[in-house]
Amino acid sequence: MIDKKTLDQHGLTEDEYGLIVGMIGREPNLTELGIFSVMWSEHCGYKSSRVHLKKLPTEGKHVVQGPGENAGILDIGDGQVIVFKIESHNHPSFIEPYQGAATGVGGILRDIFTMGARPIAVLDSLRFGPPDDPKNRSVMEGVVSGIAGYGNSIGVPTVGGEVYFNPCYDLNPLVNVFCLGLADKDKIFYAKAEGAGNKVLYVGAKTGRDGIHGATMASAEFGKETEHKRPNVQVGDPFKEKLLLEACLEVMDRGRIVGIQQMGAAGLTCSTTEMAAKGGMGIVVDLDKVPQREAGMTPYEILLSESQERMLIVASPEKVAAVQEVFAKWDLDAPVIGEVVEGGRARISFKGEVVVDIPVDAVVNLCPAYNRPSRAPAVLPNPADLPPLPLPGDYADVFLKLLASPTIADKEWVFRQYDHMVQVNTAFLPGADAALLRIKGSKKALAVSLDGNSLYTRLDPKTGARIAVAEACRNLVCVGARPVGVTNCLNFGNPEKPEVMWQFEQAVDGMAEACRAFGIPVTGGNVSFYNDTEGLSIHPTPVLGIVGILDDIRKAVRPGFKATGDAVVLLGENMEELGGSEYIRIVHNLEAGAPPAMDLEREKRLQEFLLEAMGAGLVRSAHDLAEGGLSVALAECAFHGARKTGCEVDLTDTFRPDALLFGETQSRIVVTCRPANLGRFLKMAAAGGVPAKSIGRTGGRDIAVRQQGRELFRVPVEKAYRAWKDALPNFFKVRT
Amino acid sequence: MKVRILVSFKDSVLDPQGQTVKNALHTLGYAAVKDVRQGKVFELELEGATKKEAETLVPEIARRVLANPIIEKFDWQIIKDR
Amino acid sequence: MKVRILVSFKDSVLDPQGQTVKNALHTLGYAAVKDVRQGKVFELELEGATKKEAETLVPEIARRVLANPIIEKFDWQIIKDR
Amino acid sequence: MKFGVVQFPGSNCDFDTFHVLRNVMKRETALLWHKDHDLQGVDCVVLPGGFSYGDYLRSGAIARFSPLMQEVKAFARAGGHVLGICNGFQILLELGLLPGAMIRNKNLKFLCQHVRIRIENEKTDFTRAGRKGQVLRIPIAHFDGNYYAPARVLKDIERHRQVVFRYCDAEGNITEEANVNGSLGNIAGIRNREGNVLGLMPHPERASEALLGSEDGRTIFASLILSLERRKPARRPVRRERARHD
Ligand SMILES: Nc1ncnc2c1ncn2[C@@H]1O[C@H](COP(=O)(O)OP(=O)(O)O)[C@@H](O)[C@H]1O
Ligand SMILES: [Mg+2]
Repeated sequence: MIDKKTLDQHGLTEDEYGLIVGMIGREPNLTELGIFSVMWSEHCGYKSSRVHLKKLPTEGKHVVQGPGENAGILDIGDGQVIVFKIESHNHPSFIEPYQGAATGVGGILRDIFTMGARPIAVLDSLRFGPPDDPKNRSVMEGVVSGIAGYGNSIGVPTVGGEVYFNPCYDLNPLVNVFCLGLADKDKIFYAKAEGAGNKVLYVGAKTGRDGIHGATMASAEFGKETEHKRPNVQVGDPFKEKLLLEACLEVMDRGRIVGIQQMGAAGLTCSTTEMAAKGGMGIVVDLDKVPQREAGMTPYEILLSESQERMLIVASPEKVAAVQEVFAKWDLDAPVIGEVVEGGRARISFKGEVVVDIPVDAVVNLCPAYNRPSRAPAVLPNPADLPPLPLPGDYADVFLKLLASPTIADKEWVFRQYDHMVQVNTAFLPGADAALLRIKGSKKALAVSLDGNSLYTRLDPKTGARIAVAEACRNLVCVGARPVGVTNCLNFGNPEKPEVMWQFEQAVDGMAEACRAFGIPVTGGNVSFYNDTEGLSIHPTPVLGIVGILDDIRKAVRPGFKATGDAVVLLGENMEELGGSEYIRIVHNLEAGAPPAMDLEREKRLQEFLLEAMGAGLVRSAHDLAEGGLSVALAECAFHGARKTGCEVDLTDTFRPDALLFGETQSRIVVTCRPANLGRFLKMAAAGGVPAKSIGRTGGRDIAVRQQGRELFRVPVEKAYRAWKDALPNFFKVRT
Repeated sequence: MKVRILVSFKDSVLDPQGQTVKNALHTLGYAAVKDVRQGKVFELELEGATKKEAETLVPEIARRVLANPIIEKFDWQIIKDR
Repeated sequence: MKVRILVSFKDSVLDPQGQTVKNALHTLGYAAVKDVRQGKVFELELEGATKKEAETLVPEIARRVLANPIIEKFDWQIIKDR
Repeated sequence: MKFGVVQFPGSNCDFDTFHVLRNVMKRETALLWHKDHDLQGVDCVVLPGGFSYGDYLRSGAIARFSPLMQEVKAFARAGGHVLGICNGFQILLELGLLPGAMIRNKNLKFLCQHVRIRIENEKTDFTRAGRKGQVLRIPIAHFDGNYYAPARVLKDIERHRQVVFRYCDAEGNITEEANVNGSLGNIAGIRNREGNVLGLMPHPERASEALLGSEDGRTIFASLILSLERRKPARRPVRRERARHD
């Protein structure tokens, strides 16, 4: 009955089918095959990535929960924990940008509140094709308003993120959404179905035919007609999710439930089998009791639907009424659809007949893992790849061009659409090196940063990944926070291509190395493969989400210049590195060379020193150097500062001026100090083994940079500011 | 000429707005209302277009700009001949 | 019975959405479009209501709930008799 | 005095407002559930921001029907103080306790940013802690904050000095550029004629702690405290504003 064609449609190989038959002791029926197909899909089963993800460090003294649950959990003291995770919603966001992005937010929020935490912040990492193409603009408009539409409505602030533009995302935008939640340590909940006889409750939106994945559809009964009825795109309902959020937190707060799981990818199938497997139990479900939006749905459709805003709850029989009472208060039904049983099997019935009877362990835990062949690309980029580059004639011109490059330009056009202040915790609004959130009732604050430069990772995946970790940490340190935990979203092409697999391996290695070096555990993440359209893979794009803690929020440091006359100090060492820079991409039209080097030990010393100096009260402002190098960093310090104070800087390095101004050498930070503190600051740096040089003064209305006394450029802050500020909005001006 | 274009979610697509309006109407005691679907309506004033031209122009505009064919459907009619 | 209720801004109220759609259409070269007004459409499934009952019920619902009389007007019709 | 913050399904500034009134302004504050009929003896009802009922029909359109709002209406007509912030303002408009309506922001985008508003009338129970012409820096966060009223109504509002706040620039000038959402007359907040009901789009609760960048929002809460603690409100009957609905 199950033929090769059906297997293909379900994305299963014959070998995998053989495994399934072996595990259940007979041929599966179509519904059962559907279940295996989604649970053993790359997305849910991590078939190609699992062997590599094992290399990531996951232990640490604050780790309460590492990878394997909906989100990672870290202890932050005072009886509180933080819960955080990042997820991708790339393909749905390309098909329907608004709804794709909106439901991406909805999904990650559920991951967080499922664990008993109140979501307190969202960050989004976005990658689009260049905005001069109207198609890319329309994707971007849709994605941004989708994130806004969902996040704003539900009342979780979107406090930060990043946006990069590159033609490799023309047909494959990336939408990665991170969410951070806060919970009491004694009120954490897990996706576990325990206790035979406990009831299984279904809460939230009704199940419709939406989101049943095209690749997993099969057989004659799914003809054109039904295909038409089954849009792959789900419409999000943030209002319903808000009710779910409040109701779930309330039942959890009152201790009325045993376990809880959101229905995300693979919907009811995933949530029921996973909960049973984690509790070491079996589960029976009666599909007739599942609230349905459409008439005539088959068991296959009900089980595989990815309708949004649904949760599964396990509660003891005595508490069912009390649970239902809370949901009723929030205008939600919570019907009992099944029961936890002994025996480790999922037995699902429909119209009185058992339609699924399979061991949950096989579905959830025994998905095969592959060590797919990997191969380094024939030509590896190296520094010698860079052709001799002519020096630009006018550095001011290049400076302004870089500031207006969409990747570097101000992103207010984006974050102005996000409610970034609701919940009244946002101490640093979007635009600073890291988002900073106070914790009410304590002096502590949480800092979060997302980072990932895919140009670097394309040129050298390992170095690129190490830089991504280092830079996200550096961002946190710049506001005064100590990094404590990592989540990551690995966006790659087709893993069946050996070159892509090689990129993946390298990136994971680099990430693992860097996380070890900084002593920060990875508590979770997400892998998004198959980001290929028309045979072309995106640049490998690992996105790091790192959370940090600041013990005293009054000590937080901002990026902007504080006052006129402060000493501008450059921490770290300038080097002649142009490979992978935004400068050579924009000005010389090249994506080539080797990315900047990353010496993890040096980076660590830098970050330790800065935290120490901040602790001693010596730092007035701090800003990390990234895309666009030193010149752009100085400009940003001026833009964010009080009254747009400028600066006069003189550098002693003797190499190419363009590399000095625009090169992206790592492990550098621009700091300002009061002149009176400068001596102490520099001495402390020397003691910490960190190169530090006083390079100038804040003040004036210009940003001026000299090299050994020769002026490279002098640009009024206001002019630079307009170039940076207006670039993105100009693309979106309504043309009449 | 004036044309009216109605854009609404395809039947199988969740319509949270319509659902919420329905619930509100129930709360207010309008029990007779069994279902509500909410959509958008656009009224376009066309100048110098013949009926025949409108018949190609309007569906094109609806498909390209007004409706999102992935989740929405549309319907249109001429409401003023000239 | 199925009824359709169209809610749109009164003529005196500026309709920023309609304006934006018009501009977008002009940018795309649809010069024939002289004006665009955007509104909302509600389709209500009524059970057990006669035509006569609908004639009081529907305008009441529209006035009380669906439209804001300060800025909006409405219009309705029966689109399916039963 | 005692504040009450109403919770509707979809409210999302309820806890923020509660936090500020209780922990920053240090006044007794109750959360009021929309399905209840009990105002718990509060002296001032605050309708918080958010997306009540998802704002699906129109902002504030469905929340106005909730059981508690019938009590709030009666409370306001009896002279009780009601403050509507953002979505709360929209609800007050829909309810008819304040004149006018909200349409989409002129740029058709959600706007979250700090704005400046000028106190137009410092002789109200909501502004007496401020000065005439004082410029407050307070954030907005809304999609539908473009205030509209028919010409005749607008004239009425102006004549009775019901405009309490207007969007302005840093120097207090009422400019087109400062009018971020396109509101008629740069209107950011209005009161009813009797002066016991105020609605405003900016979020004073987001500007009540130095840590969050501005404390200007406290002026409004402090004014209420000043007004209500000085004299228990005279419960004078209030004429119905622009009666409509029900
Ligand atoms: N890149 C990654 N790094 C670390 N852990 C990961 C990564 N990708 C996935 N994980 C972890 O693997 C587990 C399986 O994820 P799961 O929740 O089943 O899938 P999904 O992310 O689709 O919800 C999760 O705990 C997740 O945090
Ligand atoms: Mg998951």
